[in-house]
Amino acid sequence: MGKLFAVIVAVITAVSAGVFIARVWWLPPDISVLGAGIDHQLGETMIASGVLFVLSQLVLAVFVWQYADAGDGRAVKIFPGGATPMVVLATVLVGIEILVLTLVGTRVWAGIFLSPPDPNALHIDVQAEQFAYYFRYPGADGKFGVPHPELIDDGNGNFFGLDPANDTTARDDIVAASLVVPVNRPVLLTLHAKDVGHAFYVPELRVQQDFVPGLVIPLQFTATEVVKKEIVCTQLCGLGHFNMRAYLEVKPPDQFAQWLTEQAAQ
Amino acid sequence: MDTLKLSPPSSPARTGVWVGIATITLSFAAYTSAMVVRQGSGADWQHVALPRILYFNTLLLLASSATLEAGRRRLEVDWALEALEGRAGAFSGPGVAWLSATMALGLLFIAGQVIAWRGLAARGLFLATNPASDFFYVFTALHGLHLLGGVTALGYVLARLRAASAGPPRAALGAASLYWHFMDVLWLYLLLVLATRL
Amino acid sequence: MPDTPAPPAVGLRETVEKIRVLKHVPPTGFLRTHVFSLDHKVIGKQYLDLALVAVLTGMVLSWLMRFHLAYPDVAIPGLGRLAPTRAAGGVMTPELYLSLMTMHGTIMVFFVLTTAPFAGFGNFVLPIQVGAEDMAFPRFNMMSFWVTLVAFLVLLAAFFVPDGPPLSGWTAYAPLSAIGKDAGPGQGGGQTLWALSIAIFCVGQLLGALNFIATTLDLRARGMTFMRMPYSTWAWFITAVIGLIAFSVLLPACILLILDRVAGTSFFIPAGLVVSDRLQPHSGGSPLLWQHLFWFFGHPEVYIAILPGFGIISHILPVFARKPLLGPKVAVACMAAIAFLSYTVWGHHMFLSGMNPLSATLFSVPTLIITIPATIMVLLWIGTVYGGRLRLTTACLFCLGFISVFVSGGISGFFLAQPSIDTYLHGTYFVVGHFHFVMGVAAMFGIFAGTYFWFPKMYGRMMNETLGKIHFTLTLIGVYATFMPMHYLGLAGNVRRYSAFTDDYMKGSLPLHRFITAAALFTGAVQLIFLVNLVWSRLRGAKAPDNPWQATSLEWSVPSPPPFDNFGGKHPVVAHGPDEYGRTGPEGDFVMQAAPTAGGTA
Amino acid sequence: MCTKHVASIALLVLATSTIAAGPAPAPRAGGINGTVTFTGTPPKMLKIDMAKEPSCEKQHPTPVMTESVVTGPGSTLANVVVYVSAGDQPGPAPTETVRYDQKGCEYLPHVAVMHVGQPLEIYNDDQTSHNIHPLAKANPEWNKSQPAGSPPIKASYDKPEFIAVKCNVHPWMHGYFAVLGTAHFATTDGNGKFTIPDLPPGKYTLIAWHERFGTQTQEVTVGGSEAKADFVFKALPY
Repeated sequence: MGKLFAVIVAVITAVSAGVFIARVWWLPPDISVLGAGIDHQLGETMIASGVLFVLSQLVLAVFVWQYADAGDGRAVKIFPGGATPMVVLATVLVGIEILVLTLVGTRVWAGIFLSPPDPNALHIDVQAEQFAYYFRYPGADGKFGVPHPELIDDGNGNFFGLDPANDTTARDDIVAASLVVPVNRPVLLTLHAKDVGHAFYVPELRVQQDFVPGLVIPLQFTATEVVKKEIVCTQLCGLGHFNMRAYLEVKPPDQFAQWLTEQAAQ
Repeated sequence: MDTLKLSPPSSPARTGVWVGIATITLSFAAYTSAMVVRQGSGADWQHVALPRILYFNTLLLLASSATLEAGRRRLEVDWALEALEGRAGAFSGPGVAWLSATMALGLLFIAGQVIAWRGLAARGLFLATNPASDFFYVFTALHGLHLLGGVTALGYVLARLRAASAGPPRAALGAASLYWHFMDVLWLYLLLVLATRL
Repeated sequence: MPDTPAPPAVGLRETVEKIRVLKHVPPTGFLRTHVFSLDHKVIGKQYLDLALVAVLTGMVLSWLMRFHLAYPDVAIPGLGRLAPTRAAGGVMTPELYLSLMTMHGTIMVFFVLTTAPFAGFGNFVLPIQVGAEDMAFPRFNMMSFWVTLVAFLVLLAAFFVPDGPPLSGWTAYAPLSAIGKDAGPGQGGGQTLWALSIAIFCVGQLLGALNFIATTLDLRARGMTFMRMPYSTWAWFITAVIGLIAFSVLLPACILLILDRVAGTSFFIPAGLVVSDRLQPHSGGSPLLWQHLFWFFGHPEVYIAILPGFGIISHILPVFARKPLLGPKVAVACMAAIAFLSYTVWGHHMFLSGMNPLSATLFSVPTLIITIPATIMVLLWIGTVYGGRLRLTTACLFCLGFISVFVSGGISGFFLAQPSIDTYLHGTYFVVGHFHFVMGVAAMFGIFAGTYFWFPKMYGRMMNETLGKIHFTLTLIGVYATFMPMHYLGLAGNVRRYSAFTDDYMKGSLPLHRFITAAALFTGAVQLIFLVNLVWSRLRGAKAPDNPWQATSLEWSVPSPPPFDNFGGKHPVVAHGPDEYGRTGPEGDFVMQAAPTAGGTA
Repeated sequence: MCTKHVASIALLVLATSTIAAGPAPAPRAGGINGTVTFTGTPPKMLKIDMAKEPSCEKQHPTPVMTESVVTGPGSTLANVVVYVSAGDQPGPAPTETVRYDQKGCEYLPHVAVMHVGQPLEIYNDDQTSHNIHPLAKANPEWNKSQPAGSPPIKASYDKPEFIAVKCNVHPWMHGYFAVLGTAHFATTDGNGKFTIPDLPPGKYTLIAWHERFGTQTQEVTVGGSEAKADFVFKALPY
């Protein structure tokens, strides 16, 4: 039984690790400026924890194989040095790993969430609702109209509750169902939810951020490739959660400008 | 180690009450932090003037602790005498009276709290009227419930006194009074919070 | 805590005990003996039976979910009749899927992973292990179980309200959980019942924790110093402390949630929300307040589920390795450290909740640090295996399996503990795989180990070892096949809590989801072997001796099953540590804790 | 008598269910017909952006517009429900089922008119999952999702009410159930024309309801021949 256990654990370990190493399933290609840092961080962690995983599983397997009772009544052996080497090993090994990961990781994290908004970033206002996203561009005047929840009227396309009758800044706001951005230009999103909690997740951008009702949460990214990718919700928001998505369209600057004017036309 | 000093403290009843006190403290800490967060999160906080009667109720509660202590002292003496004269405990004497008085004061306090609620309601302040009144009702109601638990405990002690079977209910009385005094302290804390934050 | 002899006061102690013995006469009549029993052993079994019912329910729910994920358009026979409005024609609607998911999570976390390892085994074993006749407060103990049962029934009632069970997940994030029926089907009566059930559950567990703590502190037999307590008792004691804090905070949270739902208050609901075209009559509440209160409970809850496992493994492994646990003091210290740290890390569930990014780092560091004591525990177990004479009984195998899956689950925590990686993995199946391994499977392995180990003591009969070993082998393979691939999905950005993968970039995950479903159904089917073994052994199993495993702790020095007052009116005196193995004693290579001969202590 | 009602209603239901711009049924003796128009500037209808749901988007070569105010030539107003609010004899509920379709992430018809207690069947003709959420107040409210290919949802309402219908999965989808206590009703077509046929002579109160502009009331006397009733709504741009 001991040998069987050892073999099973060894096989499981080999297969599990193998799939990771072979990258059968892996992150989609990164299309953002900050993605590289995250991927690097993830790779480092993968190696460090992968080694720990394989080692501990194999050691366990070997010990069980070796020390399964043969009924020979041999005397038991205490691990050389007792618990001390274990404590030292764990503390030093894991401690160093933690230190490294935290130092590196914090820099990456800061890059995403702590860096001040880029002055020439394109500001887009994002509203999440059951079960769709709507994106608002300030229009010619560069100003967003003030949203009034009581004026929200999906049936008439007034998703943000704008008041064009009285609020001149609202009249030229452009509202789209897709997030269209120019390539290689920093984008600043301000996320706010209309009803319940939602999230903004684009795996290729390596960004994910919750919408929290009552808060306006800034989020920055810079897309580096002309692509069309999916934006999906990762915060349980109700029956349509699985179907809550929008598309991210990264366009060359000129095509973006053209798109914007087309939108403004209507 | 001194055995006598250890006897009541190491009784499970007393430990249990201490653990209970920890629990109640923690949950009220949670409510308090919720209150602080809630005050910061919305601009809709409206000050609520506390009903005067709360202060009178506070006096009642403090008095009840005094009567309880008086009763406990008295009973300890009685039990000591009984032990000396080797007779079974009789369910009588001022000790019992003090305890009954304590229960009465506790119930009076709760009645007073109810009057305070009606006062607020008369001012149009209900549970959901504004966050401040939310917390007023939540705090007072929960404290009242816990105090009823204390009343029940004292009732249990009195019952044990009447039965007088398995010896004097020392541990039970000790635990009950510890809990009762904690209810006092908790109320003073809540009153402070309500008076300053609301 | 200081290593002081617990029962100092002899004279008074005797009287106290006399009183307890007087009060502690066995009940007569079926009801008092088997139903409304004050006996911790009966209550422990009741908890375990409740957990068994709950785990079967939760497992069936997960099968339905998994099947739907693999074949979203295929009708499930009979489902149409069970849920005519939510599964017309047998094909599950998204809301039904989410409801099943919510109920699966709630049932498993609260009514299985909290009841079985802590309230179940703890109730049965702890008082005997410390040498007490019963828990400190038998009435509270009985209440604890019945209150928990009521909570379970209230939760199940959500299945039968017209609107159906809630769909906001076991974390019930506000405002989705606080708004009411506008938020979707199941968010009406069902969600209220959920909140009510959890509130009641908290009360039950607080009563339990109270008992565990008081019993451990006050009712230890003479000579049962803290360092002579078995690791399982240590773990249950520490778990009780965690539980006391955690449930004292969850209870208020649930009460406030109920008030928001039924009384129109605004604790968790901010102003200006428009749900289903309706402007909500709330203002000023804070959804993050719920998240903070919930996770302040929620993360320690993970350790409420797993720490008893730690204790059970640390207790059982030496028995079958026939040698003491490596570093007893270290093990206890680690468990205490984990308990403490578990209260400093709740924010790591909220890295993406719009909390201050700086505090994310502050929550990340303790989360990573908590892996140090966890790693030490693992190394101690592996080091205990080293040089042992491993008797590979089923209980022992599940201990070894526990180590393996705990390592697998724990290591994926490295990724999620770092905000910068969590920002990619947060809402994906990586998380699902992680917590199923570490708090689902690992905790279950602890429960299995405990069951195979203590069953003889509980029912006086042995379980079938052959069936047990088959059960273990297939289960080990099954759980890895089920939960390891979820990590691959997560890396590929596959999002959790979806009832179907319609999105283009997720369609590719379907084959792997089918594999996982097959593995899950297989693993579930394997548990039938366990059920058969359980029932058969209970009725027909070989009669169990008092100490079938040649173990040392007190529960093995009393008959199987133990008498009502555990020690037959005697009061054991403890002279030895919990794992005196690998040395020559009167009955073999071990010395019982209660063995009269004074000897060295562990 | 009753059968005639039934026939005419069936016809109307058919007409409404396809927003028929075609000719309304030939006016019979004792019917009321008329035209609904508006004064002022109606709000500009916006293009609906269905980018979220490609399977629906590709069904519409020309972009779909919002339908809260649908106007016809000569500032006529479509989707106005005109019904007899007083003066007629209450009849039994028709047994024909009213069909309500979700097609290309649109509601067809935009306004479904039904008699109290009349059976209603809601179909999902799309490749995606919808949820139907009629925001009823007087009647019991429900909210069910309907995955692609699942059977029609059956329903009916017991109290007269104008019920807004929405799909949370596709927020732009908005329609109405007009539940009436009378069998005498009509919906204006693309040219703002309506015909309520087959009314016994008498004095009637007629109400015209529009989802955006509210209601208009007028008294009509039906003699032996065709009675006329025109309504004029006041339109505001915002």
